Amino acid sequence: MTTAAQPREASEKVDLWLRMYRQMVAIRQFEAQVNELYTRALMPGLAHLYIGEEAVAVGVCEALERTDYITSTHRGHGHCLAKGASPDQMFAELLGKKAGYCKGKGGSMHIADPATGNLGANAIVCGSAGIATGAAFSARRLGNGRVSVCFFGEGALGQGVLYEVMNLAQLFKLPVIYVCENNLYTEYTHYSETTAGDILMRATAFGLESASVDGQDVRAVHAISQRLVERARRGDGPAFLLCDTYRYHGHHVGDINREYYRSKQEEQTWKTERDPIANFGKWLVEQKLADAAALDRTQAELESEMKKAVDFAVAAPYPAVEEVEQDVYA
Amino acid sequence: MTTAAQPREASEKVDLWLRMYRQMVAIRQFEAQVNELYTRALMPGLAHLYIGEEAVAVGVCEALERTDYITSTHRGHGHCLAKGASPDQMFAELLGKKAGYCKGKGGSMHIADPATGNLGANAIVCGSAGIATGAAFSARRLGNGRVSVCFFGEGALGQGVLYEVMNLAQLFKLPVIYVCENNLYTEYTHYSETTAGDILMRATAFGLESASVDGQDVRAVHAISQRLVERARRGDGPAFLLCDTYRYHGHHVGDINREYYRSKQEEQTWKTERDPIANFGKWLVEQKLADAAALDRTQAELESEMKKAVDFAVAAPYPAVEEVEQDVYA
Amino acid sequence: MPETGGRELTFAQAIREALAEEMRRDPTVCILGEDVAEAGTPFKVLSGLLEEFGKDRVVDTPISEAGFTGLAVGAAMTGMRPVVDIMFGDFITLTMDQMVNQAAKVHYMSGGKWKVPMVMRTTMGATRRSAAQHSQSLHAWFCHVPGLKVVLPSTPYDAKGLLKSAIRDENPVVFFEDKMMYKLKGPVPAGDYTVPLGVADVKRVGEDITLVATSSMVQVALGAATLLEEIGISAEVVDPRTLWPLDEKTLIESAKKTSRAIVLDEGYERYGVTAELASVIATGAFYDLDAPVKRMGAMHVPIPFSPPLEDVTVPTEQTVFEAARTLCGR
Amino acid sequence: MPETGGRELTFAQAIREALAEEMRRDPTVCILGEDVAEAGTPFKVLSGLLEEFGKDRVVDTPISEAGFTGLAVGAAMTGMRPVVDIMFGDFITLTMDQMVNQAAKVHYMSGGKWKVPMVMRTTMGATRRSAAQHSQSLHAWFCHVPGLKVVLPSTPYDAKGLLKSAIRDENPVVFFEDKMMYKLKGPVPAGDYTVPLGVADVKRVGEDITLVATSSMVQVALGAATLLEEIGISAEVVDPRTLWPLDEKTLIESAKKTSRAIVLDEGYERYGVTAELASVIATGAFYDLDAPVKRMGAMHVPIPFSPPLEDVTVPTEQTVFEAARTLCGR
Ligand SMILES: Cc1ncc(C[n+]2csc(CCOP(=O)(O)OP(=O)(O)O)c2C)c(N)n1
Ligand SMILES: Cc1ncc(C[n+]2csc(CCOP(=O)(O)OP(=O)(O)O)c2C)c(N)n1
Ligand SMILES: [Mg+2]
Ligand SMILES: [Mg+2]
Repeated sequence: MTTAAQPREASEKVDLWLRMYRQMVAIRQFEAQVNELYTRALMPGLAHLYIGEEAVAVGVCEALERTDYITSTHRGHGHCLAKGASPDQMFAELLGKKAGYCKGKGGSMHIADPATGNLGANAIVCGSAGIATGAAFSARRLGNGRVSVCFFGEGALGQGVLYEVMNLAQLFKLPVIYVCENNLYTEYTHYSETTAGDILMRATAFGLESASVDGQDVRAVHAISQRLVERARRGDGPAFLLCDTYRYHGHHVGDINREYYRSKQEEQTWKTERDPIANFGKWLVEQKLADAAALDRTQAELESEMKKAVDFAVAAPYPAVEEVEQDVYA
Repeated sequence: MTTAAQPREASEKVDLWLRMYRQMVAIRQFEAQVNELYTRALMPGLAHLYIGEEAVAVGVCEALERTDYITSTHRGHGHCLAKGASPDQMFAELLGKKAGYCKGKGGSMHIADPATGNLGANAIVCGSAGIATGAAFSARRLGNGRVSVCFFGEGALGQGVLYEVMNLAQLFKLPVIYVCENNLYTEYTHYSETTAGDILMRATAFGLESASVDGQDVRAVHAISQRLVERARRGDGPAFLLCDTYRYHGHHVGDINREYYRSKQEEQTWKTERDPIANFGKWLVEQKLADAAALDRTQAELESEMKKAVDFAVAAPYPAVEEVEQDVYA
Repeated sequence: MPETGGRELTFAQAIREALAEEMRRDPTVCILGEDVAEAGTPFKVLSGLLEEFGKDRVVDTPISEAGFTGLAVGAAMTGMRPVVDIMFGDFITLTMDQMVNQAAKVHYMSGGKWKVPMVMRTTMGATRRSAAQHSQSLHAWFCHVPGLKVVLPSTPYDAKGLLKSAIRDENPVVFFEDKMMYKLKGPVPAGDYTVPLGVADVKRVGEDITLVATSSMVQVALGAATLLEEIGISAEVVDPRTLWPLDEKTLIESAKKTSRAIVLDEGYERYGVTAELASVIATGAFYDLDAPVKRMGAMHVPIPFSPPLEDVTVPTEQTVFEAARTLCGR
Repeated sequence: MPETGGRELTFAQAIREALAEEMRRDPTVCILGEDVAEAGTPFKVLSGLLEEFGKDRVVDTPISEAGFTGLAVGAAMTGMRPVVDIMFGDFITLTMDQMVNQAAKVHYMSGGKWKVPMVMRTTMGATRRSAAQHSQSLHAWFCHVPGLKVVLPSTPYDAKGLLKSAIRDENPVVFFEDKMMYKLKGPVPAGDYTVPLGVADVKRVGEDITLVATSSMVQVALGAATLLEEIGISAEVVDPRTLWPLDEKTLIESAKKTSRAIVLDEGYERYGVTAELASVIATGAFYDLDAPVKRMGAMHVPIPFSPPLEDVTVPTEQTVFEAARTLCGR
């Protein structure tokens, strides 16, 4: 495992760190509102919350340029926000409103945004591995220096296409980074029951540069991501990054009784001992890079910002029924 | 790489070795006749010859019981024969005749034979990886002690489903052995252009026992196969065996001008220095386990046996046209 | 339908009961799929089966639809009767090679020597706010493929009886369950009974117009029939129950009697099930039809997330009522 | 068709010329597939393109149909115009998720923000003695999917013009080439021209019966028309050229004029293209038809290997002639 940046770098990086802290809080507050919308029966369908995993999306995306590409998953709100999406258009999309990123046609699992290089979330497990690899193919052919990041849960390790595209990426030396978010569960099954052998070796076997990192430590995620992104941008080829993390909520907002597949105790331990925001905040305070009150203010600010975004989305109109037949063909 | 059995074992194993020699010659003579049928324009469609690779099929299949399962490929005649198929029914199938293994419905790429545990050749690259794994699943659930072998060319390493089923096999500890016949080419492309990283590690990463062997040395192939088969039968789980080998002919019988993808020089080297039959014969003679004249007789015998089988098939009738609608549903 | 003495089950319970009874009857029946064991699938259709039959027969798999479907093909060939669970019908995209090039063809290609007694259970149906990758009804693809049978039950009674027939069938059968019907209640006998494949059922007798409907569209048709009755139009509702084999006779007879027909199916209307059924009726009842056969399927658009848009993509009681009224010239 | 001054090309040469001209015109057009580079595909359709455009634009891939199709989706979204080559149409089974859940839906799910200008070229057609896994014509599946366009050229002229339109289209287009037509010669202009998608072509004008035919069935229909002429039946041959978008009007007008129609397509007849076309005509020409629309497709059997069996599975000039004669009451 890669360790986080050393304290002496702290002062140089303080802007970055405060921004990363803010982004993580934004994601958490966003997701809290999503849960709220579900509970208030205001949201159509379901949603998969990213709470607990914020350090991964933020650590990786802060190592990217705005023009770099990402692909995301069913648990994708965090990736979208970390890449720069704005909460009001996201909430509007979650509610199926015309003002949403996809004019209401995509919903929670399909947020896409060319302006921030977001090629789209995907509701097929591993469904975007090809797309992310293809974006890297374009980047290389067009020589535009962009890098592509493919986020996926460890459940995607079960899909053969992942190995097909890793092979392609390595053969063509494509600037793509496969970021595996191992949150221990694929829906309601512990990953150890569905994952034989050694995860990192599955990438190494195809010649990819691979690394694992504590996905609850945003500084560590950022540091290793930066290295892999630079490497990819230089033309040194694809990489695989395994992030150990945890989702605090259920598989989706409706997955409330979870004890048949994981214990409350386990959930508690992750929340209290390894929370990426709390621990990072504590460290920032210890290093005297931020004071506790300022961090609290950040939380409050973002909470109210998210509430405003929700209000916007709730008030926004649905698309007109005629729009159903638009956008099928370009 | 595993080395062949030591000379002192020779006398104990002489029956096995002479049988293996005979089987390799049978395959080569069979394929020579297939080529002849093509040249004489007697064969419908194409066929992929196994000449040069005989030691793999024979070394592996001699380590199996008749009730054990195999799945085969488009280049499958060798596997079928090594598992015990009879040449006359095979030729009949190749000519689309009613007397063929599949009543003429399958042809060269689909020979199947329950009597010898042959689950069928397959014209989809990697198409039988699931089937072979499933047969091992049955063997384990039904407790019948059988083992399943999945033959495939190194081109199948490109197919994601291979990794899916290796994962499943390891999770369920299934008695299946994946035998990769690396003959260097997938159709008209050298495997190094399409295969990143390390082949064996691709299996090891999923927890499989893996080994590589000189596929031109039938004793070596047999020895390692026996070990892996025993292991699987014991319940110790799946394995992956990489065999280095070479096809002497084109990708299929019609692939005559090959110099744009491989040199005559390369072909010559494999044929003269690494021929599995010649080298094994030489060794048998050196070890005084057979005399050269006897080996020559074997060749002559099998040549005439194959010619008879061809005559049978050529004379055999086609299925009646009404049969076209039979066997769609059981 | 036999008397059930008032016993009612939901559609999901009927499925579970069929599976449980078949697993008790035949030890080779087993279930394979994602989250089928402890979780009993996300729809809870399989709850309790793990407890009764254990992990060897209710098998959680990795997210490897192609891999475990392929495994099931091989297992079915060698003595098991696997029932694979594909959580959302949208994911059959990943299994097409295993189902179409392998399962459907093994019997024929082997000249009738091997058979593949397996069932794939999967879901269909929109209006669950699940967006474009979790709402499709893609059964038309499998109907197109010789060697497969395709079943679409519309009531709890049929679901239980048809699933038993599917499991006992010697061929690969695909069984589509509309997830919006899982909570639908209806009479279901406690003991063993089967509904044969290939026999349509007249769900409501009528004189003026025939509504041929599949799966949940049968419920929609019945609702429309009630509305039509109020304006004096007597509608007959015919449910083919299995799309292959197809009971053409019953469909045609009904259309001949009423002289008007609408075909209803939740798959995309273009090049889908409605085309086949309409064409069969247009040909078979050519001289009796007073109007063209009307087709009603899903709109030719990916299913949108936004509720007001999604709701107009599939036929409803009201739209069917309107169409029938127009067809009857009222 | 414009004057070509006697210039003739084969179907394969016309395809190659379209690709070469488009690659010269637009540097973002590239080709991806198995053995497309040095080998120019097993059918030699692409010979010479590597030499002109180099390895960066004519890219050999591993045997990873899902992987490289997925890569093409992502590349198309980000500035390239990839043309993927799927050697045999039977292998589209492996690409269904990438094509249907990804390529076809990206534009719609993103509310029109991303688009996927890619082409999949693949083959169709039986009677090549290639057996069940290398002989299918599975285009009906793609026709069923909103978001895709489907093209089936029947002459070298159309092949060149339609392929250019497909490459310039902003949507995913699937282009099916009957491999039995590659050597068919016909007039082809030297310079740039396009044939628009969605416009049917009347290949032969007639009065008594309409033969709607696709791909190589157009040649069969033209042959049958010649035979019919000898017995005094004047047949009109209509080629839709693209199955989606579909030029319903031209089909219906022709059937109205002749009052009798046969639809011919080499895919499986059941639940296939003939059902849609027949249903469109039966509805559109309802009041003008003197007989039911007759459908002729491939038999509902996996394609058998044995030549006499294979030959009866698909429509021929003779069977079309007989059917037309019967339909005309002679
Ligand atoms: C191909 C496919 N199979 C199954 C599913 C159903 N499904 C949705 S999420 C999920 C679990 C994914 O687990 P993981 O990849 O670890 O992501 P996480 O939810 O833990 O973030 C499953 C099985 C799907 N969406 N796509
Ligand atoms: C899924 C699939 N893709 C492509 C093909 C076409 N094809 C047939 S054989 C072959 C090469 C196979 O190479 P390899 O697996 O190394 O076997 P070998 O021919 O060398 O024995 C290809 C690409 C196929 N049959 N199936
Ligand atoms: Mg997970
Ligand atoms: Mg090879």
